[in-house]
This record gives sequence, structure tokens and C-alpha cells, in this order.
Amino acid sequence: MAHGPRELGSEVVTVNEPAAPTLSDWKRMYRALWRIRTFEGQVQRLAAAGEVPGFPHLSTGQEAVAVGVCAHLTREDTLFTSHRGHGHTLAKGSDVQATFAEILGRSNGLCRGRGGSMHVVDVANGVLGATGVVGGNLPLAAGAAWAAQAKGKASISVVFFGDGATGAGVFHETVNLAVLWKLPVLFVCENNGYAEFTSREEHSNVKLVSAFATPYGMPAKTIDGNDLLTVHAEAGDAIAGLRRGSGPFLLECITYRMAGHFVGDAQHYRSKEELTAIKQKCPIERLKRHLIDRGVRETELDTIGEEARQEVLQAVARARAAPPPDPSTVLDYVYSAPALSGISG
Amino acid sequence: MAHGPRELGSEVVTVNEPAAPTLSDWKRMYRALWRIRTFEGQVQRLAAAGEVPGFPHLSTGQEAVAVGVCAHLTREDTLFTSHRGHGHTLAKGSDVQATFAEILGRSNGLCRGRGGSMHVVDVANGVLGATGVVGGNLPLAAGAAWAAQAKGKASISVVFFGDGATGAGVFHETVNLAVLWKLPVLFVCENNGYAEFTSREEHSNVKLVSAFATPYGMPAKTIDGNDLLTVHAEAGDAIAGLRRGSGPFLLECITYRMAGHFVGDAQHYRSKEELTAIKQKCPIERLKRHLIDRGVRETELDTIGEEARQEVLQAVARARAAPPPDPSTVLDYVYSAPALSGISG
Amino acid sequence: MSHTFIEILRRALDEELERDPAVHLLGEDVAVGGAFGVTNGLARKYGTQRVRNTPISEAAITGVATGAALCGLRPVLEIMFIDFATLALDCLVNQSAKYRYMSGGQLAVPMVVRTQAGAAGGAAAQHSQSLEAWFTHVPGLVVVTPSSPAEAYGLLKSAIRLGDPVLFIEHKRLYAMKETLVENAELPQIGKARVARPGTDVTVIAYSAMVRNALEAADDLSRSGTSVEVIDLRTLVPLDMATIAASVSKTHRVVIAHEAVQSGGVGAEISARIGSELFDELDAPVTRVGCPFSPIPFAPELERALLPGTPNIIRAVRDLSG
Amino acid sequence: MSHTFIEILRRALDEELERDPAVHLLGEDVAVGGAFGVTNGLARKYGTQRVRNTPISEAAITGVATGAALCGLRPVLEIMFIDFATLALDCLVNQSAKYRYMSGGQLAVPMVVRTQAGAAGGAAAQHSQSLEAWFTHVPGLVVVTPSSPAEAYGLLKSAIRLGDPVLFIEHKRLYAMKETLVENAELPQIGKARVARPGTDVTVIAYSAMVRNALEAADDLSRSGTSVEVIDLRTLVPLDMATIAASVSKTHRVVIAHEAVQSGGVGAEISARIGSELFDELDAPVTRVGCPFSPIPFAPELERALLPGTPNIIRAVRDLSG
Ligand SMILES: Cc1ncc(C[n+]2csc(CCOP(=O)(O)OP(=O)(O)O)c2C)c(N)n1
Ligand SMILES: Cc1ncc(C[n+]2csc(CCOP(=O)(O)OP(=O)(O)O)c2C)c(N)n1
Ligand SMILES: [Mg+2]
Ligand SMILES: [Mg+2]
Repeated sequence: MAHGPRELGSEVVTVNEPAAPTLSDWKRMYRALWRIRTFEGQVQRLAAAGEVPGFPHLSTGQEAVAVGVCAHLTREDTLFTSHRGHGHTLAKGSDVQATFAEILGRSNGLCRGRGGSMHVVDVANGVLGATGVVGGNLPLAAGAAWAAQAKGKASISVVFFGDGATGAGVFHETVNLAVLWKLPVLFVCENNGYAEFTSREEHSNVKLVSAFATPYGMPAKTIDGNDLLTVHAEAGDAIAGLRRGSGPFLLECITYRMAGHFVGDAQHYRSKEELTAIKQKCPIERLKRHLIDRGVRETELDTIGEEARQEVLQAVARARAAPPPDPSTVLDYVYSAPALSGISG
Repeated sequence: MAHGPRELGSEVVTVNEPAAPTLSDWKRMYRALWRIRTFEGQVQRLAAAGEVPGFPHLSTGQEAVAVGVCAHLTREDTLFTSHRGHGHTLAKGSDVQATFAEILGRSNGLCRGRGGSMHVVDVANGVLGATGVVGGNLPLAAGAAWAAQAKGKASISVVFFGDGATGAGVFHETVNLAVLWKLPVLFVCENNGYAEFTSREEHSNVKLVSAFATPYGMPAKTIDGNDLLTVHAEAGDAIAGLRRGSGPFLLECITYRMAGHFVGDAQHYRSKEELTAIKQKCPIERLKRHLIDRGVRETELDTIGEEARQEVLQAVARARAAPPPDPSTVLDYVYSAPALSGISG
Repeated sequence: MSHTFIEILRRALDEELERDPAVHLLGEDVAVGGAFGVTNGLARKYGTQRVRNTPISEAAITGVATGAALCGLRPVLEIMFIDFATLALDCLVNQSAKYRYMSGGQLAVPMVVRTQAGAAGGAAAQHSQSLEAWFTHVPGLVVVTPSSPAEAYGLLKSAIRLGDPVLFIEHKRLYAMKETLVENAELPQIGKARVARPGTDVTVIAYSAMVRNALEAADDLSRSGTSVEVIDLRTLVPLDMATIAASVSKTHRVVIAHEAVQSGGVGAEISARIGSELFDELDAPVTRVGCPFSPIPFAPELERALLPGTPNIIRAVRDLSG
Repeated sequence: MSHTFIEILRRALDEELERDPAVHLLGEDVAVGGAFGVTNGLARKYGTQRVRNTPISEAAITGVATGAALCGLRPVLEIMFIDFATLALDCLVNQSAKYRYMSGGQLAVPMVVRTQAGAAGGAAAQHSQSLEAWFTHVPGLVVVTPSSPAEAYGLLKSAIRLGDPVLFIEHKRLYAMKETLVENAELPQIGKARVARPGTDVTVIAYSAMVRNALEAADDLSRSGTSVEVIDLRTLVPLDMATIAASVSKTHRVVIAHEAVQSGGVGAEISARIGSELFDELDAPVTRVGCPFSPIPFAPELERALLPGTPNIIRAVRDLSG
């Protein structure tokens, strides 16, 4: 199934499937990786400075999953994510400024400052939302897929979640239902080996999340989530299958979070060696080396990275310049009609 | 590990493990099957007559699972069950009269009439309880196993549940935890092919419940739950393993409920053929045929059956003769001390 | 024509399925009628795609309904007993109720959760609860508590057409109640209470099955000369304080009756609001009739001893007017 | 010695682990200190068998704790945010709370669920709720809401020694609060409120973090000549009506303040009970200070606008005494 042009960040990227991406596609994806990396860096910087409310979770190091999967999505496809969702939102094409403004709690944020880092929603772009409850969005994504199925739409639903979410019963309930109803939902697990400060081994005897698909007969794959080429290819295959109506798919992407669990996490539970090893797995570096091998000049890539950086920095500056929401509007959006709020007196 | 004498119903049965049961063991188990069958028949009869409050669920047809598993348990082992738990409670050795009185809501019931069919508890006998919430007792059983483990006890915990309970997330959460903590808990699934009025195929793509154990590397087996010999042997092996500290085990017993989901269920969702076929799988008949093959005279077995019948009928008569609980005691047992109920005014 | 509560729910669902292709039903056994037969025949008529059986997965099915509602369906979900809504609460409270707000108005969750509550006939501690108060404490949810078949018909249809997540609570004791429906009546507005019986001496505020008890009590009391006005709240959120105020300003005496545990029940909020907003109208303390602080016992003798009913309302009114 | 709230919780847990081998801790990350560092160092001291990390499985870990409590352990379970207690509610409400009752007194669930609640600093809609009212509506549960480090110390120890399931709610805004502990003081009795500041003109009833606001308000109001008595409820179930009655009989004016959504909050029950039991003592309507009917917004400017605080209490007292 061929797709029209779509956006990564605010820039249009055309992905022709099933043909392999062209060099210029890869360059655009390289830019998208940098956009997320820079975005998260700015969240970290401003959070440390006390300018970001709440406790944001960064996706630094996990960018290839977001970009590789979202390259195959259209605006009509729905996306759900977890507490660590900035990268997915950007990769699907949400506006950098509006997203950042939401994370700052500004009036021009996507959710007018009501949602914040863990609740970013961008309906126009099919980003139906992040959630602060681990595993909470899995059934919602299945529900969105059900709606598409019921309406005879060709769109699919994608949900990103962490390995820790497989401890939540609702993960298993949702997989059972999705398989039973043959829902067009792609489960993308970012297995970064940790849930907060506790490693996967202490959470489960089940090393690979894809193993959970086996009893259900659901197709699943565990892949290198830090290799954009792999993610792009495998996600492409999986999504093509979903669009053909073959039912749900579980794509487990092994990845690493290069930052702490949240901004401010001192990471005492990780050794220096571990942190150093993780840095060497940087997905951006890996794509860069690959593209250089394919003949792209390093300086060209550095320019792309720098452009992405500047684009984000400018968007962040614009986001910061916006005013906070008007306190007198705090009771808006509770119900479809203000009269229904009557009980509050 | 050898066990002392234990009770099935109110009668002591000695089971010498790992040696195979003797003929007289089998006869006692035959009696235990009849005790449950008669008990459930009386519940049905009196429920139809309006004498049983609530909506009891009968285990008729599933008796071999209860008897085969509980033959290996001591009073120190804890047992948890579901809404369909009369048989398990009796098989573990609870008093017939006190159990029936509870189901009638009488003052001499095990729970003084507070619990009823879905909440039978008999602490002295290690029956820590039934529950009306599908899947609800799975983690409690794991918790009891944890307590045994923490206290260095050799006892184990057993939980009976239906195939429908595997749709509940807490089943998966509990299995994960039990495997991770190597808890001495035996998960016994009575797969009777239905959850209420809906067949297993409409509940899940996963035909056999034992498949859910695979990702966790938990040992599991699917067996013929209507063949007492098989249940006894397999449960014995599994429990011996548990007592050796090898961690949890999932025993799936394929069985059939010969009655409706609850007393009063018209069973429109089942064809006449299906109901006839199920009757031919009667676990009592199967044990009878087996014992006859091994040289036991049919008349002896019929006598045992009749004795069990009479025993239960008399116990039921005594249970019915008891008065209802005193209404003035209705607020007892809410807290450890009545003063804590203070808020109720 | 006279319908039972169950029949009329079925008719309302049938008509809404017919009217709006976005309406879908889901829940355990609903394709075969559900545990109480409410959806009997609807799967045959609308297909098992629109009237869907689900596994025993209250958390997931509530999430699936919520996700589908975000995308334009109007799911009507059945949670068999409100006691099992505990399993759906994360989604209902953290997602369904808050989605509109958290998204700054970008999204909505037009969804109805039909559930069945209350004690009767020894259903015991885990199948008898009246937990509506929890949901009234969650901004974003609407809570509807019909008191009769005719009420249920209109309220269910209005709930399905609303743009918000609604908890629609059916009392098990009402299921067999029969009533004649006025055909082609206007659908009730969500948030408007109704004076179920006018009176002048004491106001009894009730909802769900307790409205019948209040009417019975009013009948009885009228014989001894006390004129009771009975208010059927219909919806707990929104709470129609205007109708309450009009009545209290007339009677100056109030009894609030519900089956739920009195402590922390909906009656507490109503009493607090009357005490604060209508302080000068009150000639006597607001009295509450509710369940004592205990789980529901199994034995019918205990159940009867615990549950509030018509005699409790009569006694409360007598104490107030005596 | 002065301790923060977090340090004092750790000390109380440490001492109880030391005192009673039946005490076990479990929860997400608790072996590495938990999300807030409360259990730092305890796994090293008592081993990871007694201070156990769990998967993200709130339903199962609550069930496991309950099952272990039935069999003689005294589990102290950490639910990281009260918002996630929604996932544990089936077990807490349908099993833990009712086990003693349903078994006719054969069994008990001596278990403490430590959880953290309240809004602060943009934690947003799903990490900021104050849901205590739900639990006060469930017979069988005890609800403890400490207002300071010293209070938390004694109350947590008493809770662990009680024979009932306890919800122990820690407010995130109190975690950094420091206080000096009176050593070797007697442990508080579960169910007794405390007069945090004596006064004569108006009674302010509060609990958890709102006690600080009440004290601040009392300080401020004393400067303009109004003497405020502040009651710290300490436990919501049991509710100490005797202490409330003594105060109201003196002041005849009451403000109830909590951070939770006002509608359906604990203040409703207290107001209803005062209105009914102390009707003749009241010189003015009971006033409630609580959160308006809305989810908690993310932006600090909105959060501040929504949440009740010291100024709201001052205003309420002024309105009453003015
Ligand atoms: C139901 C629930 N329990 C606990 C938490 C606290 N919490 C937030 S993130 C997290 C770990 C999640 O791990 P994982 O799913 O692997 O995602 P990652 O953070 O690694 O991306 C936990 C326990 C939560 N948000 N929701
Ligand atoms: C959480 C929950 N959801 C729904 C129900 C209603 N219900 C009672 S029994 C049952 C079917 C259970 O099926 P299964 O686990 O296979 O046990 P079986 O009845 O076949 O023995 C259902 C759905 C319930 N009791 N608890
Ligand atoms: Mg992770
Ligand atoms: Mg079954």
C-alpha cells in the first residue's frame, strides 16, 4: 500500500513503500533523529533550570524506534504512547513548538497547558495521547483500531510502551482481545531493560517481550531498536501486514535509555561501565556511520544535524516566549457543556 | 515427602506418596466424588425450591479435579477457589454440614452465614476461601505461598480457577510474580470450555490454558480432568515438585460442567448433543469402570456411593435444621475492634 | 404497553443501535443476551460486530471502549456487576473522565458504561454493592441512576447521545419492575431531577430503587396526615440543586435516602450542600437513611437487617415531623 | 533530632521490621529505595526477601500482600501514587476489606498500603489526585492521613500493628517537611483526632497536608483577633466525632478543609454528620474548602488557580465570623 507525503517534525517526508527508502529519505530521518535528540536535550536543560513542571521522562537514545516506526504512518493512523512519548509525537509529525509549549505548560501548547509531558495529545496529527499510567494506553490503542475496523477505514493504530508495562495485566488482556478481534494495532515495545530503577531481570523471568505473543499466535519480532534501518524495515513489513488486515503485531525493539528514568534521576543503580557502553550504542551515530559508508559526506550530515538543532532551538525559544494559560479558564473542558459541571457549585 | 492421614469429606484418607494409591485409597476417593456429586445435587434441589440464597454455581461433572488434587494436600496447605468451589472445599476435608449450612446462610455455617456459596472459608482446614470475582483469588494464593516461603514452611498453596479467568489481567500478573519469586503455588485451571454462556473460542485464540505458562518457563501440563487416575498422578508429581521448592506449576484439567453456569441457567447456548456427550464423560462413571476392571465388585461401589449419599443427605438435613444468624449480630466482624467501626454512627 | 426494566433497556438499546451506526455494544456475554438478558436478540439483529462478546477483561474492555469513543464510536459497555467496576477504575477515572480536560478540549469520550448494582436475595458481599458515590467524586464523569423502566428508557437514550462518559447504574431489584411507557415523550435532559410525588411537609430525596421505597413511605405517611414530597434525582452528576432547593424552601425538612453505605455516600454531599446553601430554610437537621457501615452479608435475615428500606424512611420522616 | 517526612517513614519502617519478623515490605523499586527514597537502605539491612521489589502489577501485588496477611505476615505495600490504587481496588475493596466479615471472623488482613497523594509542581491529572473519600466509603478499611513527620511516625507504627487493612496516605507536599520527634512517646491510637491548635471562635477541621494550611490560616487570623481551633483528624476511618463535637460545642462555627475535590469528598460526610448530630450547636452553615470539580491541570498557573490553600481557609473563616 502506497502512502502520500507525511511529516516528520514539521517537514514533509515522502516514504514510498514497499520500495526501499532513498538516500534522501534516510537523510530526512537522520534529521528527525536529531530533532528528537535536541528536543529532549532542551527539556533536560530547562527542567534542570526549574522551567519544566512535573517530572519529564526523556526518550534520549530511543529515537530510532520512534522515527523508524512513524515513517510508515499517515495522519489518519492513530498513535498512543507512554510516559516517555515526546519522541513518538515528534516523529509522527507534531509541531515542535506546540509540543514543547505543552511540556512547558504554556497557553499555546497542544493541550493548552492542561496535559503536560505525560499527556500530550495532537488530534490533528493522529497523536491520541500519552499516558502517565504504565500500560494504560494499550487498550485505548486497541479501541482506536476497533473504531477504524468498524468504520471500514484502512488506518491502523500504533501504541508504544516500555518493557515494564508487560507486568501490567492490561497488557495481556489487550493482546488477547486484539488477537481475538483481529484488530489493526501495532504493539511497539521499547525494551530498554529497565522499569524505573529496576532491571528487567528483577521484573520478570521472561527476557524477551515478544515471547508473550507466542501463546496467542500473534506474529511478533524482537529487533535491534537502535538500528534505524532494521526498525524501518521491520516496522514497514509489520505495518504493511496490518494494512492488509492480518491482525495485530508485536514489535519488540531492544534499546537503551541514555538518560535517567526521569530528569533528576541520579542513576545510582547503573554502573559507569554500563553508561559508557550504552553511549556507544547511540542510534544517531549508527545511522551516521551507515550513511557515510553509503557515500554521504560527514559534513553534509553534520549540517543536517545542525539544521535540526537550530530548528528545534528556535521552536523552543518561541514556546518559551508564550504566556501561561489564563487561570480564569481552569474549569474549561471538564464536560461537553459547562452546565454538566453543576455539581461543583 | 510423605504425608500423614488427611480427610476427604469428614473421612480420613491416608495417601502414601509417591507410592501408587491402593485399591482402598481409590475407593475412598470414589466415595469423595459421590459426596460432592450429592452435595451439589442437594444445592440444586434446594435452590430450585428457593431455599438457597444468591446464585450458587455447581461443580457437578468436575469432581475428579477437586478430589485428585486435594488428595495430596494437608491441612497446612492453603486452598483458594473460585465461584465454583464447593467441591474443592469438600475434597480438602471440610465438614459437609458446616459447608452446606454456610451455603444456606445458617448460623452454624462455616462463616456464620456471612459468606455464602461464593465465599466459603474454613480456616481450620486450610480453605482460605472462595471468591465471587473471577481471577480474584489467584494473587491471594500466591501471597499465601509467599507467607509459607517466608516462614520456611513446607506447605504449599493451591488455587482453582476457570478457563475464563485467564482473560483477567491479574492471572498474568500473578504468574509472572509467582515464577519470579519461585513461590510454592499450584495453579489448577479447570478448563470446562465455557465462561458463563460463552465458549472458550469466543474468549480467546488460545485453546489451551497451559500455553500461557510457556513464556514464563513455568512447568505446565494439560491433562484429562475427568479421569481421576490421571489427575491424581499428575497433581501428585506437580505437588511433589512444589514441595521440593521447584516453584509454581500450572495444571490444566480439561473438564466439563454437567450443570448450567448457575442454578437456573436454561443453557440455550448448548445443544442437546453437547449435553448428552458431556454426560458420557462423567468422572464418577469413569472411575467406577476402572475399578470394576481392576476387580472391584460393582455392588461394593454402589454401596459406597449410597453411603456417601446418605451421609450427605443427613448432613444437609442437619444444616437445614439450624436457625438463621441472629440479625442483631449483623455488624460483627467488620473490624478487629468494634470501636473502629465508629464512623458508621 | 407495559415493559419490565430489562425489556425497556433492550428497547432503548435497540432504537439507539438503529438510529446511530456509531453505537456499539460490548461486554461479557452481551451477544447472547448478557447475564440478565438485557441484550437478548440484539446481536442477531445488528450482528456480532456491533454487539460484541468480550473476554472477562474489565480493564481492557473499558479501555477499548474509551479508545473507540475517542475515534468516533459511541460504545455502550456492560460491566456485569458494579463490584467489578473496581477492575475498570483506572481507565474510567484516569483516562475516560479526564481525556477531554487533559487534551485541552481536543478529544471527548462519548461512552456509556451500563452496570448493575445493589443488594437483593443473598448476592452477598461482592455482588451487592452500591458504589455510585465514588464516581460522583470524579470530575468528568456523569452518573445516571434510573428509578423505573420509563425513567431508564429516556435516561439511557439521553446518556448514549451525550458527549461524555456516563456511568449508568441499574439496580438489580428494579429489573423485574413493570411500567407503561408514554410513547414519543421528549427525552429527559441529563441533570434534571424530577418531583416524583408532590408534598408539603417533608422532602425525601432518593434515587434508583430507593425512589420506590420513598413513594411507599409517602403513601403510608399520607394516611397519618404527613404530606411527603419525593424527589427522584435521576442523575447524581450533575446534581440538580435547583429542584432540591425549591422543595426544601417549601417543606423545610429533608430526608435523604439511599441504599449505599451511609458514611461517605451521596447523601453526605447532598446534606452538606443543603446545610450550606439552604441553612436558613431548615427547621430540623437533614436526616440520612443509608446502609450501616458493613459489607453486605449473605444470609437473607442479615441482609434484611442491614439494608435500609421503606420502614427506615417512614421512621426518619416521623422523627423529623414529630 | 529533626527528620524529614521521608526519613521518619524510613525510621518507622526500620523499627517495625526490626521488631516483628512478620513485617515485610513490597512494591515497585522498594528494594532500591522506592520512587521517593522512603525505603532507602532497608533491603540492605533486612534482605531482599523482606524488602521486595515487584513488577508493575498493582493488582497482583495487592492480592499477594492480602494473601500473605491472611497467613500471618504483616505486609506493608507501597503503591507509588494513589492514582494507581485504581488498579488495586478490586482486591482492596472486594477482598482485603471484606475478608474478616465474609469469613465470619475466621480471618483478618493486617496489612498497610502506603501510598502517596496530592497535587504539587505540575504532576498533572494522573499523578495528583486525592482519592481518600473512596476508601472511607468501604467498610472494613482504615484510612490514615498523617499531617507531619512526627504524626506519620506514630501513625505508621500503629497502623502496622493494627489487625485491619489500612490505607496510609502520604501527601507529596509533606515529604520534605522537617520536624523534631519526641522520643519514646506513646504510639497514637488509631481513630483519635488531635487538636493541633486550640481556639475559641471557629473550628477548622483538616487532615494531611491541609493541616499546615489550617495552622497558617489560624496564625494569620489570630492577628486580626479571630481565634481558630484546628483539628487534625489523623484518621478518616474511624472518624473521631467526639473531638469534633467538643470543638463545635465551643466554637459553633466550622470550616472543613481538604485538597480533594469538594464534591463527594470527606468534608461532605463530616459536614453531614455535624449538621445532623450538632444541628443546635451551629451558629452558621458548615463551610467546606475543597477542590473545584475538575481534574488537576498541568500548568502551575492553572494548578495554583484550582487548588485550595491557606487563603481559601482564611476567606472561609472570615465569611463565617464576619
Ligand atoms: C500503573 C503504574 N504503576 C507505576 C507507575 C510508576 N512508573 C512510571 S514509569 C515506570 C517504569 C516503566 O517502565 P517501562 O514500562 O519499561 O518504561 P520505561 O520507563 O523504561 O520507558 C513506573 C513503575 C506508573 N506510572 N503507573
Ligand atoms: C471480574 C468478574 N467479571 C465477571 C464476573 C461474572 N462471572 C461469573 S462466573 C463467570 C465465568 C467464569 O468462567 P470460568 O473462569 O471459565 O469459570 P467457570 O464458571 O467455567 O467455572 C463470569 C464472567 C465475575 N464474577 N467477575
Ligand atoms: Mg523500560
Ligand atoms: Mg470455564
